[in-house]
Amino acid sequence: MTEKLTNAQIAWRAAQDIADGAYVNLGIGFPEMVAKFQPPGRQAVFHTENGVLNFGESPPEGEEDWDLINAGKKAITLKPGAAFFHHADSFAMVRGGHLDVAILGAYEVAENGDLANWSTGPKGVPAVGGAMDLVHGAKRVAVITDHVTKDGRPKLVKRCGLPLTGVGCVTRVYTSLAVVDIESQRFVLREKLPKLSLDVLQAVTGAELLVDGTIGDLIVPEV
Amino acid sequence: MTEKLTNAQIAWRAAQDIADGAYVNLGIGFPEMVAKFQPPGRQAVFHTENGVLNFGESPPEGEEDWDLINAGKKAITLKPGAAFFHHADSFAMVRGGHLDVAILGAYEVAENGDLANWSTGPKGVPAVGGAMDLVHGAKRVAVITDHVTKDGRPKLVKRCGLPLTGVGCVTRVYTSLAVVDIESQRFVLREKLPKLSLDVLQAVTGAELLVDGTIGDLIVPEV
Amino acid sequence: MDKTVSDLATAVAGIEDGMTLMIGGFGGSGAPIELVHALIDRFRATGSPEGLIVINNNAGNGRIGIAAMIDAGMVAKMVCSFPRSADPRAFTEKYRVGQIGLELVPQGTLAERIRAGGAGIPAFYTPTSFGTDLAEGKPVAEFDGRMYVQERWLKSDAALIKAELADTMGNLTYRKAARNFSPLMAAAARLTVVQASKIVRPGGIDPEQIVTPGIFVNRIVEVADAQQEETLMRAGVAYG
Amino acid sequence: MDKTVSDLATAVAGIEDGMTLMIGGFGGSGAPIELVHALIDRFRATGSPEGLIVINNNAGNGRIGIAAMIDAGMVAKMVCSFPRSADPRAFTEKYRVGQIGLELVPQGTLAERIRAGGAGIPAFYTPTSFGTDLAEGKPVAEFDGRMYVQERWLKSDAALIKAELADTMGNLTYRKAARNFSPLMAAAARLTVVQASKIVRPGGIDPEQIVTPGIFVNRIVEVADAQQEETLMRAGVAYG
Repeated sequence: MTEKLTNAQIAWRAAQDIADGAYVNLGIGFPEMVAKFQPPGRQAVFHTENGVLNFGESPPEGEEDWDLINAGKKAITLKPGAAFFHHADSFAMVRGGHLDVAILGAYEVAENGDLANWSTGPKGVPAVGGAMDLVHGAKRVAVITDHVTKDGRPKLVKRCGLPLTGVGCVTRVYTSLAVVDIESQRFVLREKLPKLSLDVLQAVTGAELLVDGTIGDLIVPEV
Repeated sequence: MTEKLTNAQIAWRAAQDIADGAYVNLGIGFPEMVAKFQPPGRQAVFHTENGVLNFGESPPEGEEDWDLINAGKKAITLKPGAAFFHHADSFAMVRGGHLDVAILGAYEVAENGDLANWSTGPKGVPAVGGAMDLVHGAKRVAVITDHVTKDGRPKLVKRCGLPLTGVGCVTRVYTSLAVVDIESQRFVLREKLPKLSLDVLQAVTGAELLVDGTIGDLIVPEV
Repeated sequence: MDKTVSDLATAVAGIEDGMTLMIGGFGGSGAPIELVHALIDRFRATGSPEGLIVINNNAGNGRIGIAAMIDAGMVAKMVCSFPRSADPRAFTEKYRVGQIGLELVPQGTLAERIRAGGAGIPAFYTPTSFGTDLAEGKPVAEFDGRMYVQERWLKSDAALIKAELADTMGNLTYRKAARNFSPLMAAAARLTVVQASKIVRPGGIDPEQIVTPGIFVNRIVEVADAQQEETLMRAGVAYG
Repeated sequence: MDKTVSDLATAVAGIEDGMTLMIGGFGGSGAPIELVHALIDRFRATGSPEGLIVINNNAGNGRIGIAAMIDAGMVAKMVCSFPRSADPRAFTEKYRVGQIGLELVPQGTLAERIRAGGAGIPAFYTPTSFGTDLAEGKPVAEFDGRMYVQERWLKSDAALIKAELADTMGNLTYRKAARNFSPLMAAAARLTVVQASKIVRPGGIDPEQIVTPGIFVNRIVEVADAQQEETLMRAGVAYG
């Protein structure tokens, strides 16, 4: 099992499930990459916690306006129809169920939908940002992640061992090897890399992968 | 006891206690009259529940803009420095303690500071508006009222008999006969009409009037 | 993304019997008269929607707007702070004979409950109404030595609101005090329907000046010469 | 009514030892650098204010602004959602050795708690953090079959915020995403101090476009060429 999707390819796959006109929040870091891969003809409206709807790409270096940033503190630009608002209104959008999709990174996702993505334990300086709000607000909470940790341990697990971000909140996981739904507190395999056997995939997954109907081929272009 | 202040005179007296620059909400009806009597050199900022700060007098008849009204649905005008905001922000101002003074009418005020001014009982259609919010929000809640009802019964009472608007909320009452503070759940007489004896005043008051220091003369010009 | 619809009937489609409906406006200021009348038109033609629970600060005035809905028999219950007006006949007549329900809510609590509905806050505490008849049956709690009443969020199946400018993505501005409850209702309804005096392209409203971001809006219809409820009422107009 | 003051030292007068201080901004966007530095100047000259509890989304960046306050030893505790940044040395060094406290609050809960403080809502329920370590010790309740955590309001003795335009009565606008927490903090503080890029006469801002009404503002000082924290940080500037 050396073959796997790159982060850009995982982001590409997640982007295919975002409908035209969807309101979307992308977590800081890796998930931000999803915005690049919107299918032609579709235009999502991106939300950032710090009070902007419908922002666009980063400006060229040297043309940044540092009053115009995203939640990751990166400089952004506006698309026509953008709006500014304060933080309470911004999280009203989040908590009030107005976002269609939130896509987040993960340290661990459990088969019961629990997510751990904010703390690796008591060492270091804890920081949570908006993740705990996002997981309880968006209509659909998806995770993008490598299928295993850098040292090869499963990130899809029976129960999270790390501090939780949210309880029972994740409904779909896009990994470097597969697309997995969480239904009735179980992992349901939807797609896997075509050459990857179910047994090998199961071996690097920390909880049972159910099969419900056909398993699609996870085919992603070079991006 | 035939001599008493007119409503305009009661409003005039209440207006003398409003500081320059104070943020003030005047209840609909009679209390609105207070705005007319701001002392020269002082300018209060008037708040109306439906989302305007710093409004001014009514426009001439025929020049009304019915999108620009006060809580009593009367047409108003704006002063320089006016601001519009939505109802939740408007009551954040009220409930959050940002108003310096609210002046309301009353059916009854009790010596413990309880106010009844929204319902005369189970008959008819009940309507409360913003009164219940105002009595728990403004830094100072004052009442302006005739000293007695139309049929001569006291409006300043031991305990309210009518449904309450708020508990322990009133701190000063301006009546047609006197100015009365509420301190430690007792009426304390501050001013009375010069020709009115304390005994006569007490006889038309439903709870004991304490005297704490000198009683000022309630002298109001013809207005 | 284009949220505009071509006519009022399409704008109010999907509002059905028994739904809870928020209607913007404070008295005539911000009342979406044309949307309300479109709903009445459908009721007259089809007998539906009826049995509505209507949330508005007031309970109609004269024989137009919400009052005309009540007259037509479409409204089962009003949730409001002040069911009185210059001409409150429609509500008063039905209320006196028990043909319409009333949930009376202090105005600031009404605003905050709607705001909570839009913001995903299921309950909050307020000092308002503590110790009064309107707090009866509600949980109370003490914080920092003061007593408060627990209030629940208000949400609705649909909201009808009136805006000044809208862009096609649903970003809105309001006119003067016509703003009032509308930005709150837009966020608290599953289906938010807007009549705007003018619809512009995305970018046609300065992003700093947008009061209601488009995420809270589902449908927009342009009503260029919107009627003013107060003016109609004073002219003695009855709808239908 | 004129709330303007002539200089930064006057603007931050009255902020004393042990106070709770809200500081606007999200990272460098909206950070009131000049007001913060004026407070540091006073501390260097007089040894006060110290022991401050500072509420901000972050915990400083580089060696300027809040980071410089921490470096100077003025801050006893941070209340924030994300005490990390491009250069978080100031906070991290003191936190590791127990010289600074931290109350970590999810970002939306932080915003809502500040909003509640300004709006007179002593407590509210949110789904955020339910079942996590950050809900430990907090009351929980079920509404409509879902579990929520009770959160308390946040208020402060003072707030320092940055606005774009101010009129002399304190009505404010903000610049782009620099708005963030500032309108909430303005309402939640007893003393709200604003640095504005430009001060205009009353009426100089369209009443429709005012974001923070003047009722929430106590003092305004004009800082025409305000510095941007991010730019200073990238230039490696250290304050003092």
